[in-house]
Amino acid sequence: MQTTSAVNGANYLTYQGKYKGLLGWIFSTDHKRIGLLYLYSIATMFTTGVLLGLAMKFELLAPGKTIMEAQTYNATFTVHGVIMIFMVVIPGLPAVFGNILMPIMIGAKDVAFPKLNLLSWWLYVLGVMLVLAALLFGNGSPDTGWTFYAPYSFKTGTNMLPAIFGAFVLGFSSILTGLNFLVTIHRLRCPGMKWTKLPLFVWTLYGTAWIQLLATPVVGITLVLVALERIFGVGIFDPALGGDPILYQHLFWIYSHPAVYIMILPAMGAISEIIPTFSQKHIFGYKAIIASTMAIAFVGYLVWGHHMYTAGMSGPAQYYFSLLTFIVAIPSAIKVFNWISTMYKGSINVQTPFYWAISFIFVFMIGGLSGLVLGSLATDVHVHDTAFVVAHFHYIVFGGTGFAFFAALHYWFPKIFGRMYDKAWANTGWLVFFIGFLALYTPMFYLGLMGMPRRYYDYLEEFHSGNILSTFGSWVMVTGFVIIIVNLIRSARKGAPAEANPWHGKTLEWTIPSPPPVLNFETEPVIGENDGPYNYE
Amino acid sequence: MEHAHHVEHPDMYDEESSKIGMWLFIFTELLLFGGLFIVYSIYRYLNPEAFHLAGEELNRTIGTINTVILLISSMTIAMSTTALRKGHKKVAIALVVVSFVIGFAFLVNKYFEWGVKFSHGIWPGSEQMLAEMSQGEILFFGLYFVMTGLHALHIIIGMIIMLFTIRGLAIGKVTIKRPSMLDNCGLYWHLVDLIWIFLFPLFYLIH
Amino acid sequence: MYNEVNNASNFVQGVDKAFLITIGISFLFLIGLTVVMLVFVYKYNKKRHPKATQIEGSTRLEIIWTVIPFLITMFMFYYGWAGWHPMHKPPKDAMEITVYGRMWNFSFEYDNGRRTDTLFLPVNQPVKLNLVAMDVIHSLYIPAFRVKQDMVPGKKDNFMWFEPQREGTYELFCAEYCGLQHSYMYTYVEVMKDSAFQAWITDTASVAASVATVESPAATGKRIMQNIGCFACHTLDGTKLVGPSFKGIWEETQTVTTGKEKRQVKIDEEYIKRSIYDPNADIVDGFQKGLMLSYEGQLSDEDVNHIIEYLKTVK
Amino acid sequence: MSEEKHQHVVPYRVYVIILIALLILTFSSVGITSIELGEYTVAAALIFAVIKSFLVLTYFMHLKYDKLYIRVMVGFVFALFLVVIIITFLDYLFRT
Ligand code: HEA
Ligand code: HEA
Ligand code: HEC
Ligand code: CUA
Ligand SMILES: [Cu+2]
Repeated sequence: MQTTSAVNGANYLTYQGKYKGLLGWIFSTDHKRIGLLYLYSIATMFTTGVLLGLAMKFELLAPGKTIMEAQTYNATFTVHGVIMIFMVVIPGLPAVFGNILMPIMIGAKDVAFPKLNLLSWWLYVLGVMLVLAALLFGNGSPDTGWTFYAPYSFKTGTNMLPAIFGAFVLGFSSILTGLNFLVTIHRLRCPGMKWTKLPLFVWTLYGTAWIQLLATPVVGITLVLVALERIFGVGIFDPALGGDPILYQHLFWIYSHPAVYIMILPAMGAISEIIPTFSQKHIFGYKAIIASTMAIAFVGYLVWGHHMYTAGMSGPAQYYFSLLTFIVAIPSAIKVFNWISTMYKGSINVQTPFYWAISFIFVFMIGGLSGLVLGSLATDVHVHDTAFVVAHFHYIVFGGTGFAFFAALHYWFPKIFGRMYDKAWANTGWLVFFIGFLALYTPMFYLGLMGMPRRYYDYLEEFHSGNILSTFGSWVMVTGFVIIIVNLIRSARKGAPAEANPWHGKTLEWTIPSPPPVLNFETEPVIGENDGPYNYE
Repeated sequence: MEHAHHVEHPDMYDEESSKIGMWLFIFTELLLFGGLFIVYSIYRYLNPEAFHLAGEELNRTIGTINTVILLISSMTIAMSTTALRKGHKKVAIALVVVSFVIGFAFLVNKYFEWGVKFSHGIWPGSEQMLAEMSQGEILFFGLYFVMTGLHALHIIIGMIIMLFTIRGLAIGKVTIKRPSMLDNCGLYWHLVDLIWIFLFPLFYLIH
Repeated sequence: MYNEVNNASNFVQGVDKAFLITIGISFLFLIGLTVVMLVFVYKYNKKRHPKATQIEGSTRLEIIWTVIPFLITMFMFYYGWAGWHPMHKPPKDAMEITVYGRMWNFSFEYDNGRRTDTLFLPVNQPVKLNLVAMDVIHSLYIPAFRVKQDMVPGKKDNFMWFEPQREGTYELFCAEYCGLQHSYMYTYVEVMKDSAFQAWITDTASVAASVATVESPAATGKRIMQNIGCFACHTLDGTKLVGPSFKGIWEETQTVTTGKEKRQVKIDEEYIKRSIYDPNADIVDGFQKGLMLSYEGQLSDEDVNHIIEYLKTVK
Repeated sequence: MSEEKHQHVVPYRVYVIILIALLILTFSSVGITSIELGEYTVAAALIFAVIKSFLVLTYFMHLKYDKLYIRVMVGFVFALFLVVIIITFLDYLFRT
């Protein structure tokens, strides 16, 4: 079968514990198996979200009714947003690649609390079920947008409570993952693995974990308040009882802005691994990248108000938030400069993960720079709540986190599954996907500047041409997606066996067999003075 | 399950890991309440008069009694960690039991306090509140019920953890060599205390 | 940007300048960095450059590329601020109009009590819109003027101002998601010569009177309902939207919840009147409380009588 | 790791002293807020609460005997929370 390793004569994929078959997976506390469980469940949710996205684009193909009613459309973007944000990109890279690789990268046998790790996954599944229950039972799926803004979220007659509790449980799952990673990184580094020798992916997970831990509870309590409002009418956000809907927005964004950095930091970490490996060169500015990671994590906590420029905040709050929004963009810029400098005088081996990485940099720049347009006070007043914002966040959430996810998947695939994928198909898939992506979201920038509001089921004739192009792009992109996924699924089962270190990487996961043995290392690794995650010769 | 995992994974017990794990969890709890404290302080700032008036309706004596007993229970549970380290297992168990009982007394007090409010027709969304109170007062009582309610929920969780700890101590799972469960139970209980230290003045004292 | 019109209001220039600067600099960076990246990928390809030169970093470069972007972003911040700042200082002599936003239409009330659902404005006259949200958050957005402000229920001092500087018709959207018909919550701004505006605003009485005498009460009822937006929630053909359909409503028996108890009522004049002035008193089975708001003060008794006449005819 | 374990056995006496201090602080805060201090009532009550929580954190929760990095983390979390409150107020203080 698979390439075997010394421990128990089995790798983690084929290992037989107390439970057999499926149970051996869903009750496994092995971090690698949990990572794969996350991969499969996230991929399922992701596919659901993509189908909803396609349905929306279909509806927007022409003004007036195309395939669905207004109510269905409103429910569709809400569910699409909730799935993509809470179930796909927030857990995304940390729960999948963080789980599978972080312990290996720091030379540990597992995470600090393996059972808690399994519990996180179970909670994730429970959260998903609750949200899905909101769709299938009761009086219709939630129709508030993923932001659940008060007071609409307690006026609507749709089935909000399960969705709110689902989001709460998902948040709890995310907190526990963060907690586990923090303790693991603090306590389980192998001898010689000093903080300054940690791979950058681990550093970004560390920063991310702090945000998960400190921001998520705020949205948790906010959602609880909305639920209580719906059940008892406590009046906390209800203007009729003296509550202030803007305070709801503050609390919501206190979490949800940092959450966007939960999404992007691990993505940046993965890119920071891939670029040095394929350039066969030491990462440029290791310490600067660490500093910028921590700066993003910290400053990112203090800029939430840029989502509320038109909500009616006081003047000083607006200047403050705009100023800090610009400042938080700088660490991202530093990262981009360092990545590009890493390529300088490298010896670049252009492979699929590297294609994904450079296209990541490109779309991330577009997404990030459009973020500057939104961060600026005057311009945001015009484009707030228009298709421009939708373009911004698809570019950066999907273009950023999504592309990095694919980059990471193609990078670590041989390690995780012990098999290699078909590179020609992988590259073709990437190209089609990339073209589709540009065609899908670029027109939205234009539509937003023209003034087309977001969350619009129907639109005026003047916005028609942009929408046609965008819908067309969505079809191209899905073609690319299918090529990629089919190729990966086939290769996971039938691909040629992979070497231990196909890309000549320097981090610890490349020193062990592919797929890794159950306890990762036969003997605990020791890092010497001159070793390092990027010490290429 | 237990056994299989020891094969799959060697014993990973580490006192310091458990401790920081607990602290990290406490941080999230602090921020959970933190969200409510933000709401409270904003609404207090916006409705000073109403909060003043509404605050007078709460019974200071019950509040003070609850503060005192909660502080005492905090001490007893802290002492039990010392007892365990000195090897006095029985004393340690007894001290946790005392803390548990005090926690229960706190809940009983709370029950009567809320009961009085209910009998006056004050509960979230009650018609009397809507009819007679100003918006600020409604907010005050809304927050009062949510915050003390959530705190009471934490007391209950803390007491459940105590039950497990007592069991652990009794059957020898929690020992001088593996004291983390008791320590963490203590940390959690102190967190509950810490939150009350702020809730008490905010609701009962500031008029 | 919204390029057909570049001077529709006094804010357009400030905002567009900020756009130009931010987007311009962004394009420079985007193109510059992409080109550099592609050049590196080509030039240092394994085939052309088999051995990498190890460079670990450069403090000087790090400082440079921290400081320069910092300065650039502060520059962008300044223009964003400069374009935005005047939006919050309405001039004293601004004409005040109250805007009501409700699910799902806007209505505009002028000094003299005149109400419309299209915003009529005289050119070159600053206006201050006082924003009142009746149910949930809406947002008043006029792309051509580059203005947008959320209408938050219960918020004091919720306003926006601008000075239209060009005659014409412009779109006005609701930009904050507000439920089912959010995408249909739009109307137009009609900017006209001062003289035309004066004629229009003083003309109220005559227009209303002439319509009233010509139309039958039922037709008047229908017109009132269209204007004030009942059909956003109620249909005439029996389909259920947010509220119950009006089809065959007259003298039908309806199950409603009053307070806590359920009861049967026959729909008569009094019931309809109560449904309009105090909609949350009786909640029709299967519908949500709190969605329909009272029209007390917005519809006179006479208006309601017209509406009732009309509803009698909806079979 | 096992050497670090049994270091600080806090004597019972310390806990008793802290409890007494906490009780005194509690009664003083009750006392002081019953006097009419107007504006300062809030400040006074909060100062007492801060001192009390400081005692609980340092002694009951053993921070005094813990490693520096744990103390730094705790301090950081409280500071962060404070900053968040201040920023939120930045909006409300200047609302007209
Ligand atoms: C992965 C998620 C992610 C990330 C990383 C970001 C990153 C940024 N975002 Fe984005 N954002 C979202 C996800 C994300 N955002 C989402 C989901 C929403 C919508 C929520 C909703 O309403 O539903 C949103 C909305 C949003 C708004 C509110 C818009 C509105 O509703 O009106 C704003 C406003 O300031 C903003 C700004 C920014 C900025 C300045 C950054 C910066 O961090 C970007 C930094 C990056 C760069 C700047 C590019 C790289 C640098 C260079 C190429 C060098 C040159 C740079 C300089 C000279 C500075 N975002
Ligand atoms: C990760 C986040 C994410 C992703 C990937 C997507 C993907 C898509 N989104 Fe959207 N979207 C949101 C997050 C996301 N979205 C959010 C938060 C909102 C706001 C909701 C709200 O307003 O409340 C929104 C809103 C939104 C709207 C606006 C609704 C409105 O305002 O009226 C539209 C309109 O067409 C849209 C379309 C699409 C389409 C066509 C796709 C896709 O179908 C495109 C096709 C994608 C692919 C073909 C595959 C990509 C693959 C990967 C990224 C990684 C794969 C990983 C694994 C397999 C494990 N989305
Ligand atoms: C925002 C949505 C909304 C708007 C706008 C609205 N209604 Fe309603 N209406 C409802 C809902 C929901 C109900 C059912 C709940 C209830 O009885 O209050 C209802 C109930 C009614 C009923 C009782 C119907 C029955 O079958 O018993 C009447 C009559 C009515 N509305 C008239 C009007 C008139 C006239 C207008 C315009 C002036 C109007 N409504 C505008 C939502 C709306
Ligand atoms: Cu009103 Cu959207
Ligand atoms: Cu943000």
